[in-house]
Amino acid sequence: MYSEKVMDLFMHPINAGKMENPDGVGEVGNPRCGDIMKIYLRIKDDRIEDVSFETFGCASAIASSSMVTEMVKGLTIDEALAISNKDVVKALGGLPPQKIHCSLLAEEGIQAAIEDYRSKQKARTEAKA
Amino acid sequence: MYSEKVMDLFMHPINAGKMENPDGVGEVGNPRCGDIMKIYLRIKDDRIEDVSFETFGCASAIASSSMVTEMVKGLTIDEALAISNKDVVKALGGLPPQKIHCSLLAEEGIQAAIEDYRSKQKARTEAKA
Amino acid sequence: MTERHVYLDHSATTAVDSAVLEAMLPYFSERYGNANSLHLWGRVARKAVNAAREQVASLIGAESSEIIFTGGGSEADNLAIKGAAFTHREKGRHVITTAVEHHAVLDSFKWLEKEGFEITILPVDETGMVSIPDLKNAIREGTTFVSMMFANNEVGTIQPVAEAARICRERGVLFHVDGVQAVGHIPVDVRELGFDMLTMSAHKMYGPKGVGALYVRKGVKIEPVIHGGGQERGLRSGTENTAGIVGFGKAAEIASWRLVDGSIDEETRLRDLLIERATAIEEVSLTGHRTKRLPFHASVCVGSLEGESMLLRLDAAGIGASSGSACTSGSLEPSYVLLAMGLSHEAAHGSLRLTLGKDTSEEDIVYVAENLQRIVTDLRAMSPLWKNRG
Amino acid sequence: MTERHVYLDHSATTAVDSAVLEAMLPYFSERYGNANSLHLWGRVARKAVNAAREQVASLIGAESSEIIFTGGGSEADNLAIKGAAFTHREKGRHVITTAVEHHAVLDSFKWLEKEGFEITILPVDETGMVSIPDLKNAIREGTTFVSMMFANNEVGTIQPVAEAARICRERGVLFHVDGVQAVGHIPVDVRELGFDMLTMSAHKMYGPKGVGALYVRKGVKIEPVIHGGGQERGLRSGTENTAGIVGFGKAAEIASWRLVDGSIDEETRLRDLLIERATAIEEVSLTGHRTKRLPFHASVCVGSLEGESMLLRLDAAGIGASSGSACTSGSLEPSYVLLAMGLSHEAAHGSLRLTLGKDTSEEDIVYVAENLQRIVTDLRAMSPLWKNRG
Ligand SMILES: Cc1ncc(COP(=O)(O)O)c(C=O)c1O
Ligand SMILES: Cc1ncc(COP(=O)(O)O)c(C=O)c1O
Repeated sequence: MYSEKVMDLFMHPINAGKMENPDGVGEVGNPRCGDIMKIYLRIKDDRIEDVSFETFGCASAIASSSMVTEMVKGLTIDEALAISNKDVVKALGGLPPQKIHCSLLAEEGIQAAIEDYRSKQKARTEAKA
Repeated sequence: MYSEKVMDLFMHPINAGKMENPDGVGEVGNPRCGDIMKIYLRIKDDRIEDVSFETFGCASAIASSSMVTEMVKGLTIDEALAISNKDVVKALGGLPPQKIHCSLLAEEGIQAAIEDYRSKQKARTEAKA
Repeated sequence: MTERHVYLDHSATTAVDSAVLEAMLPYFSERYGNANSLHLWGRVARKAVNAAREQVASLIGAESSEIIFTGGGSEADNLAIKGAAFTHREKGRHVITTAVEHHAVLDSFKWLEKEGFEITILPVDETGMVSIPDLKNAIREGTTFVSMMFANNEVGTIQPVAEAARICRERGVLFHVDGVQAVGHIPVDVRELGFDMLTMSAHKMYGPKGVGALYVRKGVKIEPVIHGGGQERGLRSGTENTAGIVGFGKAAEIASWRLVDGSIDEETRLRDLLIERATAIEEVSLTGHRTKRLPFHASVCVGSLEGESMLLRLDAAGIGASSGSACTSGSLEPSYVLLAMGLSHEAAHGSLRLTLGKDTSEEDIVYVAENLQRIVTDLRAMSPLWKNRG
Repeated sequence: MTERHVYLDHSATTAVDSAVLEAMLPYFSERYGNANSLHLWGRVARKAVNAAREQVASLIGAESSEIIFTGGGSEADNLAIKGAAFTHREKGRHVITTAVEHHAVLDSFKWLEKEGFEITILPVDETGMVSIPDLKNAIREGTTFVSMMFANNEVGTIQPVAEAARICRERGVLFHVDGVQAVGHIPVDVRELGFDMLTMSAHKMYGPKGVGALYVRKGVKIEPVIHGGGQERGLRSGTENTAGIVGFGKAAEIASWRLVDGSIDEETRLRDLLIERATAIEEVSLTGHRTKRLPFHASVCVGSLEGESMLLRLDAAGIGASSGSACTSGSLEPSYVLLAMGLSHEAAHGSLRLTLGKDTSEEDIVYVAENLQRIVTDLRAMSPLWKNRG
């Protein structure tokens, strides 16, 4: 059912766990549907220095989170925003049709975390100003 | 499905075959229904001296014919008329429910043959008279 | 003990091929998972079911997604007929079949009639063949569905299903074929033939009993007869019979080989030998079509005799055969198939069906022919119908 | 390779017992006759089918003439429900079932609704139990039929079927029980319990897949779902699956022994050990009734986790389990059974079912408990729901 890559990342997730004092946090999904993804970002000079995730969800949700965090690590914010769910699916070696929504959550999770970072930045800039 | 006795009489029927110049012949049944029994009687002094049958029909029809002929052999006409289909079924060690009608044909075959004998007798007596 | 045991009732059922049984064996006590389970046990079962679906699809030129496994041929017939009729009942309530279908088809039609459908039952000629003009005339406004068998189980006659399919397609009517007797025995390609649905049964082609399949062409909508967990694309709920399905798959694969390796020609030769020898007996005549018939199928009527008595005498000689006699069914009416072909009741009572299998040998045929000759003579010696002619 | 392979998904399906397989084997390639044939091959098959019918009847205290073999449990449910509802539709068109039935029952009811019946679905309490007063209140003028499961497949809860049967009898309403999970695992006597119909499935009790049975009490009239040749007293047409039926018979015979030889007590002990060990993990709670539950059935909800992820981690450790999580079914809604019991969506997503079998050992249970503890800890370490609590 799952590709080897998905199973590998599910069994041995990279970037799993909470991050202390992140610069941005995004949470997407809904426990009703059985999927929540939380993405933590550490950003320096507009570049993603570190990233981690916490996921409540199925194997593909966990693998998608892990994959997307690995993909955005080291990218600039704009580069990270350009990553789509299709890129995640591709990198995972495919997902079953009914699991595509997991990759969407991954894309949205990164976007939400970046948005959070930006709004915090804005607030900080405004506070400084 | 069939008792040993039925199978035995079906495989090795007693009294099978046409009789030359019988004193009475009865034919019952209907080819539409797949059952015809023809009973031949040789009668002397109101006693059945010899009897044979021809049957178009299933194993139980053949066994019933054979059994009933064996049962009436040597009996007086009145004794033969007293034999019912139940007696035939019993002597055969039972018949499957849907095959009971074969024993009825056997009873009726004997009756028809005796009737034929009697009407011939009557005709002969009347002719003599 | 008899000299030989010769099973000539392959239209009733066949023995499971040893290679088929071997393929099935691991799926009882070792690879026993439920194909719907996520874990290893389940995945192993799912893989096996999918592979079998490929094998069955490949035998009839279908895609594997078009194969719905069922609990037998009868069930597949019920699914096709009731499923199609109910799905399209808003479009129309007139459905058509033929007089010589299997009970699984005819009784499904009778049930539809009870549920408010109008049914037309096409007649057949003396060889058991449906007429294409009759079919053309029967289709009208409100006709949604036609069911016709590929080949008849009692007399072996092969119907003009390709022409029938063409007409149904032209008239926008769904066309279902009961292929239980044909599939695996003669080449069947659903795309070429243009069927919308095709019923198959594993145990008629050296697979296990209790598993069948319905081919449902992509795009054809039918509703299920067995509701539940949604297995088989929602068309046949229930835990998949993995071992049975694997067996069906293997049987289909083996059948594909047999269709091209010359086996059919040899079977046809032996069938013709048997027909020749049997009909050489006085007042024994072939039933069904002489050439448009299943390669393994010989059926005759024996004058002045009743079927059951012949069957049991043959049985005593170690020979397995069947008959359309009323006495074999417990009813008073002999085979409706033979009556529909215009045979008299009397003749129909004397029907005998001898159906060959892949392991039938020429010696078997000779043995059967000799025994048949002897038994017919013996039984006729006490038949009032036979003697009365003389 | 993992240390151990532990299959704890016996509610999904069981391995065919080796004695069952042994009993079945001759009926594939040697005694392969069609049970409807008159000849020796047919008689051998008929005898085997009859003997199996006796064995299955004997397991539930029925007469063998009251057993109808089908192509599985789902089919038997469909037959009972549609067969009874249609037969008695002139008398009334109101039918009753419960919210926690198997899809084979619920979807048959939904179909009846589509066909113009009125359906009532009884709620359950937090243990999954139906209330008898609810049933009493639901029966009214025009109610013909009630269907209730003996024991639930997802949470193992045993329903008050004896009381329900009594009420149905008093009110002149037919009572059908889906006994697929119960029969062979706990004592079931249809006479004592007063059932009119009872569904069974061989593969849930160490028999083969693809064969089930419906007990139909003498005198109860239902119509068939599969029409055709009239096998199984006209209630299930189709060539009998001899090997499968023989296997079911043998499985029933073996189950009868297991019900009295203390196996059930040992199974219950291991089940309780597993429940104890599992619920000792933080925020893991039992689902279903604590005591009125199947002796082999443990089911829990694991807080802050989703079922599929646990299943696949368990699978990687060689453990076969199941879950009512939406992700295991491909839908978005988690188990309707758990929701009907009042669980939140979130909790229902974290459900885990561990069902023991006759060969499950204490070592297996300990292995599973240890792995479960480890996996839950590992997965929670990355669950935002778990961490957010801390
Ligand atoms: C309670 C219940 N009823 C019915 C069924 C259906 O049985 P089968 O899979 O044999 O069709 C099952 C199992 O799948 C079940 O657990
Ligand atoms: C033409 C035809 N259709 C349908 C069936 C029914 O198949 P099954 O016995 O597998 O239910 C049979 C055989 O019994 C058949 O010969």
